[in-house]
Amino acid sequence: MKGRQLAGPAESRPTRPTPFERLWSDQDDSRLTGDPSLVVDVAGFEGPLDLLLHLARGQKVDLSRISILALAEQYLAFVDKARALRLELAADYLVMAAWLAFLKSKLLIPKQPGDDGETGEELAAVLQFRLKRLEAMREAASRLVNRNRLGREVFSRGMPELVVVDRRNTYTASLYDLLHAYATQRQRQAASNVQIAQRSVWSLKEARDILTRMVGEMKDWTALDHFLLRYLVSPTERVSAIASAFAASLELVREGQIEIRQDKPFAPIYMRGGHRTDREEGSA
Amino acid sequence: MNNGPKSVVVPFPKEGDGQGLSNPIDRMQVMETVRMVEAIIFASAEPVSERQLAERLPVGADLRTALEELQAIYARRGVNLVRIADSWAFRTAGDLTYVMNRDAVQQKKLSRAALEVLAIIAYHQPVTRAEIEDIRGVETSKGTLDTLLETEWVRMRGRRKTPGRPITYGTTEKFLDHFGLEEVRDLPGVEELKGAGLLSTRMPSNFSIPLPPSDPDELTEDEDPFSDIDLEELGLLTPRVTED
Amino acid sequence: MNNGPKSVVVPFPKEGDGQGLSNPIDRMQVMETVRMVEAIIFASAEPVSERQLAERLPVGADLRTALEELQAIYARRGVNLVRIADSWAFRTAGDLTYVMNRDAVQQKKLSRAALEVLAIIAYHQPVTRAEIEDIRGVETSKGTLDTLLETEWVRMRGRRKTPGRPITYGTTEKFLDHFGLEEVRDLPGVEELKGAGLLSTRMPSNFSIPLPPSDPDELTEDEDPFSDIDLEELGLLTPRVTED
Repeated sequence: MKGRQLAGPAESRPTRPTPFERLWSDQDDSRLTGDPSLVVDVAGFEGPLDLLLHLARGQKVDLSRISILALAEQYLAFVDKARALRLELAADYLVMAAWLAFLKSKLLIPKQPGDDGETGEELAAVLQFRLKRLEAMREAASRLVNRNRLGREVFSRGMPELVVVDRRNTYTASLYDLLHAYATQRQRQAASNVQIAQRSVWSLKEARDILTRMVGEMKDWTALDHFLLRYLVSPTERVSAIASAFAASLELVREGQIEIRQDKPFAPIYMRGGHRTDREEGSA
Repeated sequence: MNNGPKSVVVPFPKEGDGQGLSNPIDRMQVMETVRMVEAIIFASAEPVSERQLAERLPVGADLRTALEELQAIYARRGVNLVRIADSWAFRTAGDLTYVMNRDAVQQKKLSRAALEVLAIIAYHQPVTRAEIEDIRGVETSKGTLDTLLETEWVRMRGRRKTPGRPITYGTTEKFLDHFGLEEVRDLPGVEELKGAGLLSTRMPSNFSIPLPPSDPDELTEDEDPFSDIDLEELGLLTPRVTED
Repeated sequence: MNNGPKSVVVPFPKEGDGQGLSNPIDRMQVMETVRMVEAIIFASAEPVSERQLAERLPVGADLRTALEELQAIYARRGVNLVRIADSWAFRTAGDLTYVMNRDAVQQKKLSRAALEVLAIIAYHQPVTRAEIEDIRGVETSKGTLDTLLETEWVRMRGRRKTPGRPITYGTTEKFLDHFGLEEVRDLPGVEELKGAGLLSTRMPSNFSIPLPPSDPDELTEDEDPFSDIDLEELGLLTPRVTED
């Protein structure tokens, strides 16, 4: 595949220079220098997993033999540096940071008796699986586009003599045409009172998405908000974030997607994925 | 050009045997040139002149022999290689035009207006013409609705139980069939349209789109079925076949 | 798909000799059906479905045999008969690219993100947007799916029968045609990926768990030992009640 000309997380504005460029060594195309101080251009990445994959390749070993711990630390170091430079990182990157911090803690602390959750190694395997899967899809994409393609290497009849049509369909339109027509006109009519979305608070939906993405990964009790708050929220947004995250978690509980637990009032709230197997309540 | 008599089958020629090329290397080169010429003429949007062909072939390729060979190969086929002035093109064999012309219907694209109205009918059914106009903010021409009825993707369902008893419109089985939907409810909702990038993520919070009925064939409470007189007036009954 | 070896010329097959049809009348009928099928498919730039072909052939014509015959006849030609799902089309041979590329039309380039999403949809179909996002670990930006739907390589297939009934995406016949695939099963490497468990949404139970480092207690070069503050920040000590 050709170079990564597109901006990563905010690809809708590909040309606009992003502040991430300050993390970018102006050396040519290589986004990661040999310098361990980690110089990365986030703008060139398609999200945190892509960034991780790139860092993993830097370890120059097969993905199955990679040090996940080293990878997590590299990533966290990068996030810390970005924060030190007061750069705004997209929420996806911070969610990943929170998760990696959690993973790191699991990898470093020996498993406690009575902790029936996944081991750090199991969580690391999940991450490894996701990296491998993404890499596989990326390779698949490049194999796909490098095939002989119609209109580029292979051609159809240039001078068709007729269109063989279904007698039943004299008219053509695709579902895309239909939906496009609908969305466009409804939007046009609604245009008069479109509001600009404000991002200073976490919406319920945002919180929900983030929680789903994180909790989906872990099966044991975790005080997630602790990690989330550390990486995701500025002090001024804290209250709103806690409120939204809590409301969203209740909603997820109701749908059976997660379970939550609080040992006593004002104690940290623990959550875990709700697709329970035959596992008993954890006895922490 | 020799089209041969109708429906008489003649075995295909054995592809240039005995063209006097005894050397197998020469023979292979000719056949490779034939393949190139075949592909170029096939893909071209208009007849290709010999000069154009020569330009695209490798130096030293024998264009004349290749064309003769190709013409011989296709002489008895369903498609023939024909010469038009100094240019070459493939054409359906003359005796097969009857296979082609049968119901070769002109396929038409729906106009933007028709698409818009169709989409509104799909999402908002049962819906009256006035309601469609209200949603679109423009008047809908009679022709647009007629076109949609002609596609057989849209049908008149009945009459709304309101003053004036306006006709309600809805989609048909053929609509689902054409657009690959199992049911009308499979049409994407607001969040999904946003997710697919079809709808702006910054729509006002009171923006909503209706959930189409689960069974579009059933009349809703505020709809009346058509009466016989309605059917006749709307031309939905073909010249009365006095029944009963 | 069989693109054939580069520039190797093999004599054209002798058109179905020895296909086991000893009766010359049967043989003639087959060859006439072959001509019709050839003419119909050749005339169209778009793939023609088997149903459409059958509708145009005389009653009793053996479409399947004719298609096989025709595919064999064109196997080594400059133009090949290719199958795309349930449809058939003539396409220039893959090894003739170098004479053909002059015809190439400038195509809209897909972004890296769009390509990745396309591959995920192709290999994981039917797949929901949430699943695409899980695989990529990032929200699909507005416009990516939109672009893919617009190319008509991707379509909304239906809804997953799970709570919330999310819309599922899949590829189209146009996708197969564009990338020269007979069917989705022919995607490059799809079997290996499936075997490696890389086409599943969840980590398969047999997925190898990484070996712990040889001496897990030893810090690697790029690691620092933890300080107490680190431990606290990481939530490894019970969270502090007073906030900073």
